[in-house]
Amino acid sequence: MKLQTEDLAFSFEGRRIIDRLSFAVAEGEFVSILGPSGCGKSTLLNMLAGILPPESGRILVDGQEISSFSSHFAYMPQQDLLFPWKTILDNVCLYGRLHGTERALRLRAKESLPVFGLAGYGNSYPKELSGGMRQRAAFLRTALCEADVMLLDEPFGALDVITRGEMQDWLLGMRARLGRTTLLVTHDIEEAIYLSDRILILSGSPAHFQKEVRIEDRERNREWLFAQRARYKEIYYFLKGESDAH
Amino acid sequence: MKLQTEDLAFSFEGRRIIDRLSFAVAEGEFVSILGPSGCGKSTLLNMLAGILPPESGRILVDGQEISSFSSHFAYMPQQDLLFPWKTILDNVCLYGRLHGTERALRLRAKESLPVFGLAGYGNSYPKELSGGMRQRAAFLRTALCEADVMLLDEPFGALDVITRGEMQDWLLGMRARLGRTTLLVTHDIEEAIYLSDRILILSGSPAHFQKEVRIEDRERNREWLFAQRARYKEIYYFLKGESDAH
Amino acid sequence: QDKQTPGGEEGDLREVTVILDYIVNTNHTGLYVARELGYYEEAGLKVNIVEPADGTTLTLIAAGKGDFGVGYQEDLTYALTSRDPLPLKAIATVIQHNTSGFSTHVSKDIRSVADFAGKTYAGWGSPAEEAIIRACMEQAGADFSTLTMVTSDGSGYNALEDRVDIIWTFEAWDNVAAELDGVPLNYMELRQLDPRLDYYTPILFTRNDLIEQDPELVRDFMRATAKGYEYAIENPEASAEILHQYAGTYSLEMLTKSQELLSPKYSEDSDAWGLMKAEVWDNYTGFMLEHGLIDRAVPAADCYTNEFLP
Amino acid sequence: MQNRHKKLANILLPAALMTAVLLLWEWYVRHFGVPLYILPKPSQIFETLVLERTVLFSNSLVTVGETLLGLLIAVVAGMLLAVVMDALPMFKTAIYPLLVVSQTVPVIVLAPIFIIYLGFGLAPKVLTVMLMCFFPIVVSFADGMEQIDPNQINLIRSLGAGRLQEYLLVKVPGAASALFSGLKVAATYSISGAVVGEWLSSDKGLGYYMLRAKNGYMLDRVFACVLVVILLSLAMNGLVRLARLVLLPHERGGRRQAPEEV
Amino acid sequence: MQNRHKKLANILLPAALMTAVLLLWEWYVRHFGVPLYILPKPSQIFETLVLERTVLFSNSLVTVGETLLGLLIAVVAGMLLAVVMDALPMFKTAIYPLLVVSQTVPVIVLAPIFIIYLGFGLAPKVLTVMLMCFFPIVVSFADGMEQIDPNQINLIRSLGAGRLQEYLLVKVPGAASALFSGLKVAATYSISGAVVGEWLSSDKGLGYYMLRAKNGYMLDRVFACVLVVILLSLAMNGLVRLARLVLLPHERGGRRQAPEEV
Ligand SMILES: Nc1ncnc2c1ncn2[C@@H]1O[C@H](COP(=O)(O)OP(=O)(O)OP(=O)(O)O)[C@@H](O)[C@H]1O
Ligand SMILES: Nc1ncnc2c1ncn2[C@@H]1O[C@H](COP(=O)(O)OP(=O)(O)OP(=O)(O)O)[C@@H](O)[C@H]1O
Ligand SMILES: [Mg+2]
Ligand SMILES: [Mg+2]
Repeated sequence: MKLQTEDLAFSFEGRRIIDRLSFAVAEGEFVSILGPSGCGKSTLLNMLAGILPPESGRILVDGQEISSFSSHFAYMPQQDLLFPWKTILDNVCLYGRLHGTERALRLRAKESLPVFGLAGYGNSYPKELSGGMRQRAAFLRTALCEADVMLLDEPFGALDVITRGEMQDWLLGMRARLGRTTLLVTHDIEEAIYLSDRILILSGSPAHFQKEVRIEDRERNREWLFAQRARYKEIYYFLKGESDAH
Repeated sequence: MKLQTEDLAFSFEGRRIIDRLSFAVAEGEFVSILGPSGCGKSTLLNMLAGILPPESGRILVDGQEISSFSSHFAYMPQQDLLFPWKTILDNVCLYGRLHGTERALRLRAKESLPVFGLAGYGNSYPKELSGGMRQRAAFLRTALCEADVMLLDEPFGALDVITRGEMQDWLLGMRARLGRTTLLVTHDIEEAIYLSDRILILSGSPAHFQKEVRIEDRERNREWLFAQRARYKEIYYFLKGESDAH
Repeated sequence: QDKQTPGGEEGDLREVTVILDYIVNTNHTGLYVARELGYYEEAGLKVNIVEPADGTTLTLIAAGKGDFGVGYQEDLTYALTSRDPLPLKAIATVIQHNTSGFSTHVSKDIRSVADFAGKTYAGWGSPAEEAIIRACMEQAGADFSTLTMVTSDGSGYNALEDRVDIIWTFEAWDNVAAELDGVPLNYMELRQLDPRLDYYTPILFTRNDLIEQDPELVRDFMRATAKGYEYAIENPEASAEILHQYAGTYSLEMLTKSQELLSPKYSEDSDAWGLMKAEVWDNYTGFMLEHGLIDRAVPAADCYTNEFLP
Repeated sequence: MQNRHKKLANILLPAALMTAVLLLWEWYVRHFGVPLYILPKPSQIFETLVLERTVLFSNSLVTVGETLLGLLIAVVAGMLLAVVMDALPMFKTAIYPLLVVSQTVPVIVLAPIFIIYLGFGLAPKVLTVMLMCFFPIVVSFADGMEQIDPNQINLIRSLGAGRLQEYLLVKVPGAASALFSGLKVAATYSISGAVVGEWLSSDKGLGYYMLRAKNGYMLDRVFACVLVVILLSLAMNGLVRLARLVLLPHERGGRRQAPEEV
Repeated sequence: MQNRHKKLANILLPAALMTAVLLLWEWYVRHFGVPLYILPKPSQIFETLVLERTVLFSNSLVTVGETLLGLLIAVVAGMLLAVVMDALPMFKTAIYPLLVVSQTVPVIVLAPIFIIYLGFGLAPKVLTVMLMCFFPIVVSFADGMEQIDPNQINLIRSLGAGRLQEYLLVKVPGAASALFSGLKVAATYSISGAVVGEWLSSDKGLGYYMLRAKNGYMLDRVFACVLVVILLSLAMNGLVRLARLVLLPHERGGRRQAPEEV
């Protein structure tokens, strides 16, 4: 297993948010985490990324326990969080800036800009880009980290339906190219079905994984997605049942 | 026709946003307007509500031309826009406050609170309510206007999937009770299908109506909605084609 | 409160306002004595005494915000020679001679103006100050350009030990306070340095239109005031006690000492309290003109009058 | 619990630092034998404060009276001007730079003019307070109204509100929070404003007391008076906070917006 | 186009109002024959300004020098203190109230102490400027850092940044905009700070010139000097705006955040 957690737990101000959370992700697997608002999805990613320390439990990568910041994870937060005072190129090369590899990274970044649909925007400031472009830049920043697990926290949450659909198509295309183990947090059932090998449903209070849906199909596109109604319904009603129970 | 527009046009800073926009809504009809972000949906509703003056063209209600603010319309904006310094009861009775009918309206409002799932919250301040409750309060404020056309601008845009689904279910249930002509602006294809008699697709620049989808079914529920994939696909691809074209 | 309308509840007393030059001190004793002992009331006056905003007394009297002011000859000369002269006239001098001078700390061993070279002087930023010191130093053959002139921080003689070397003091006030405080000072009286510098300080003055329209009021006021100063001359201790009621922040000891020094000086070398001489006005006006402090002379007759003194 | 701890820390920590500063100061003056006319000992200042308490108290009453009156006028006039500025954007563009410029004119130049036109009484001191408080009030209230979500105004218009109702129901209550921020700054400096006014011309009040004490080289009294000024300034600040709690009930217990407000 | 119109209005409207005020003032003085020693005519003030230009210019140089030095020190010290406050919340809690309190102590009380410890030269004036400018700089910068989106800090931490890099890469640049707002206020009042410092003790500079003019009943010169102070204050404000444009290129051409900034 690439990534494993054992009995993770976390509390905010004495309230237990996450409890006895154990799961495992295989090398190269794309796993989505679905769950109602406020259930603790971001908290979980923050613990993995080393931003929040777990209250108890362990996180293992390649079987080795890690604590605090580790270079195994590349984290992409809920908003794009590009720094408005840096150009796109400086933004996407932050990792290099922090780890003394800026020069090499800039070369790679310049090569990658067209792939991410940002050709010619390296010296622009974030405010000059559209929402989708900013999101792709944030994605590039994450992709340029020398890490083997990507943690994506609702990367498309702020986009409108069509742009969102386009970004999903694009990410689907990138999956093969990047080939990296990925953990995606999302609200959107369709998005989870479209992109993942496996969907974990996190809910309850304190939260833990309540359900798992495997999606084996390899050939995917929108047509395929529109055919997944049964899965969609299953998840929708499950979540609704969960939220009615509280 | 209850509501009719003739060749409406509008520009912001010299840029034509809306052009030659003509449509009609029958008494009691529920019409949704779908369109990509920034195409001018809110601008259209603002013209109807008398907030923005049309550059040219006419708006008719019951065959009579209206200009600026008219008491025919009850407008519900994109955010809940409850005033944080007023209690829920004061917020929902704003119309009465402005038209000297506050006392009568308060009685009606108190009766309506439970129907809108707000029993016991009349004297709370908005910040003490959840997002869904705030949205329902904003809805009640709109419903309490003595107007015959409701203008809803993405009323559920800020809510998460499940709460949004619940609000849609609730609004579907209310439709019969209110029986009012309604114009709903939304991003969400599913929502439009779920709630409307007719969907108008606004796009282009300058924007005008490009497509119309009629939905005749009267008996609706989530099961029915999940079966509307063909419609969903049709609209999705249409919008996508439109957005790719620009 | 600046109206001289007769009447009010207190019979037929006419109300007048006096604006001082500075906070209450022994220069003002006669005014307080006259008020306290009822001399003003006898003259049919009700007198309010106001302490001014820094350096605004002349302007306020000219603007009619008060009737009589306490000021300095030099300020009045400035006021009378400015582009738009202030309509004021001196009506008495409080002290016959200039009792101010330069003080230095004994430890600095500055014995004469000639020693001022290379030292620091702290004053109040009047152009005349600079001219006077320049004149004195040039007369003594010292190089004025080596003197640093700054405005005072307000700590008076206390500054003399370290921060500054020379300040301008009033013998009957600052020097008395310093003595009580145990600060030994060297004192150079200004009038000894140059007889032209024996100008009047302080003086009483009033507005020209008051003189024209109500000379009786001025006369009544001056009669009572002169009586107050006469009393102070005769009874230093008793008048210091009266002053103490109004200047409570100062010790009675200090006031008494100051009063004992000042009482004999009020009308030193003069027939009566308050009398002024044209020669004194002309001398100092000449000095100011010579040093470019004013750009025209003003005849003594325009500056003062003795006609209201009893 | 945690909240209460925080509140306690908000009082205890500054108090501790203050005590440390005072102790250091006391030690410095004692150790180097600094004379009174240069810097009094804190212990001496407190002693004087106690000895002079009645005089200081009666002078404080005068100063506080002037302050409250000046502040009240500044609030009323400032709010009115801000509303006019908001309603007439041209006027706002025209007057804003002049308001800023007016703040750079030294009070000392204005003092004689105040006295000439207003006399020696209460008026010039009240005006000094007003001048000091007016600017932050106008600016905070005008900016608060400008930053109101235009959608809220659209909403109330769509409900049929006129111009007056727009102000009464949205702009004024919506900018109240911003107004109170400006008011807090204004109130904190208002006492100093009155003191400066008294310093320039007066026969009572803390400014007058301080001027006399200073001219008598009684620095312990000067500092005791400064202490009173500081305490009164803090009290004015507290008064505004209290008024905010009473007048804006919906903000009570809410999250603090800017965590470290003045 | 529309934008350029707006910019023009931003200059023309205040200028028009200013002209109107000056004309009214001129008329008032002429019509009522207000004497010079109470209120000079604007025309006379401008005349004097031209006549005295060389003297005013050389005194301005002194004042501007003190101002720039004081402002520079205030910026450096203020930013450092703000960073320390941000890094140590306990320290911030402890010192914030003292900073506020320090603002209520009248300068006039502090001036003699400054002179005692710093002499009569440049230092006490620079310190007066610093004292005036320090507070808005510290407060705006500390608040700016406090209001930075914690997610931005989390992001940079997740990329492996340490404490120092957190400040260099996120907090300082993120709070730069807020810092400039405070700096603009500070710069506008900094000239007045230097003038007050000179007024209290000096032998050159605009404050000294003004004091002398006042003692000579030359109110036209006093007001001409006030005019110079105002112009220099506006110039300092402009200087900060310029520095902002140069140092924060990403904010250029963006929407104005608070439409009517000082
Ligand atoms: N800094 C904090 N202090 C206290 N409670 C917090 C804090 N951050 C989050 N919480 C609480 O922890 C819970 C989980 O928050 P989290 O952000 O992980 O939820 P989420 O599943 O990511 O929600 P969303 O889908 O809205 O992003 C929420 O109930 C929230 O109220
Ligand atoms: N106040 C304004 N000034 C200038 N342009 C504006 C203004 N308001 C809106 N616009 C422009 O008008 C166009 C239509 O805006 P509108 O808000 O009506 O779109 P919308 O369809 O409601 O978008 P959304 O789905 O994001 O709410 C947009 O391109 C927008 O940039
Ligand atoms: Mg989250
Ligand atoms: Mg919209």
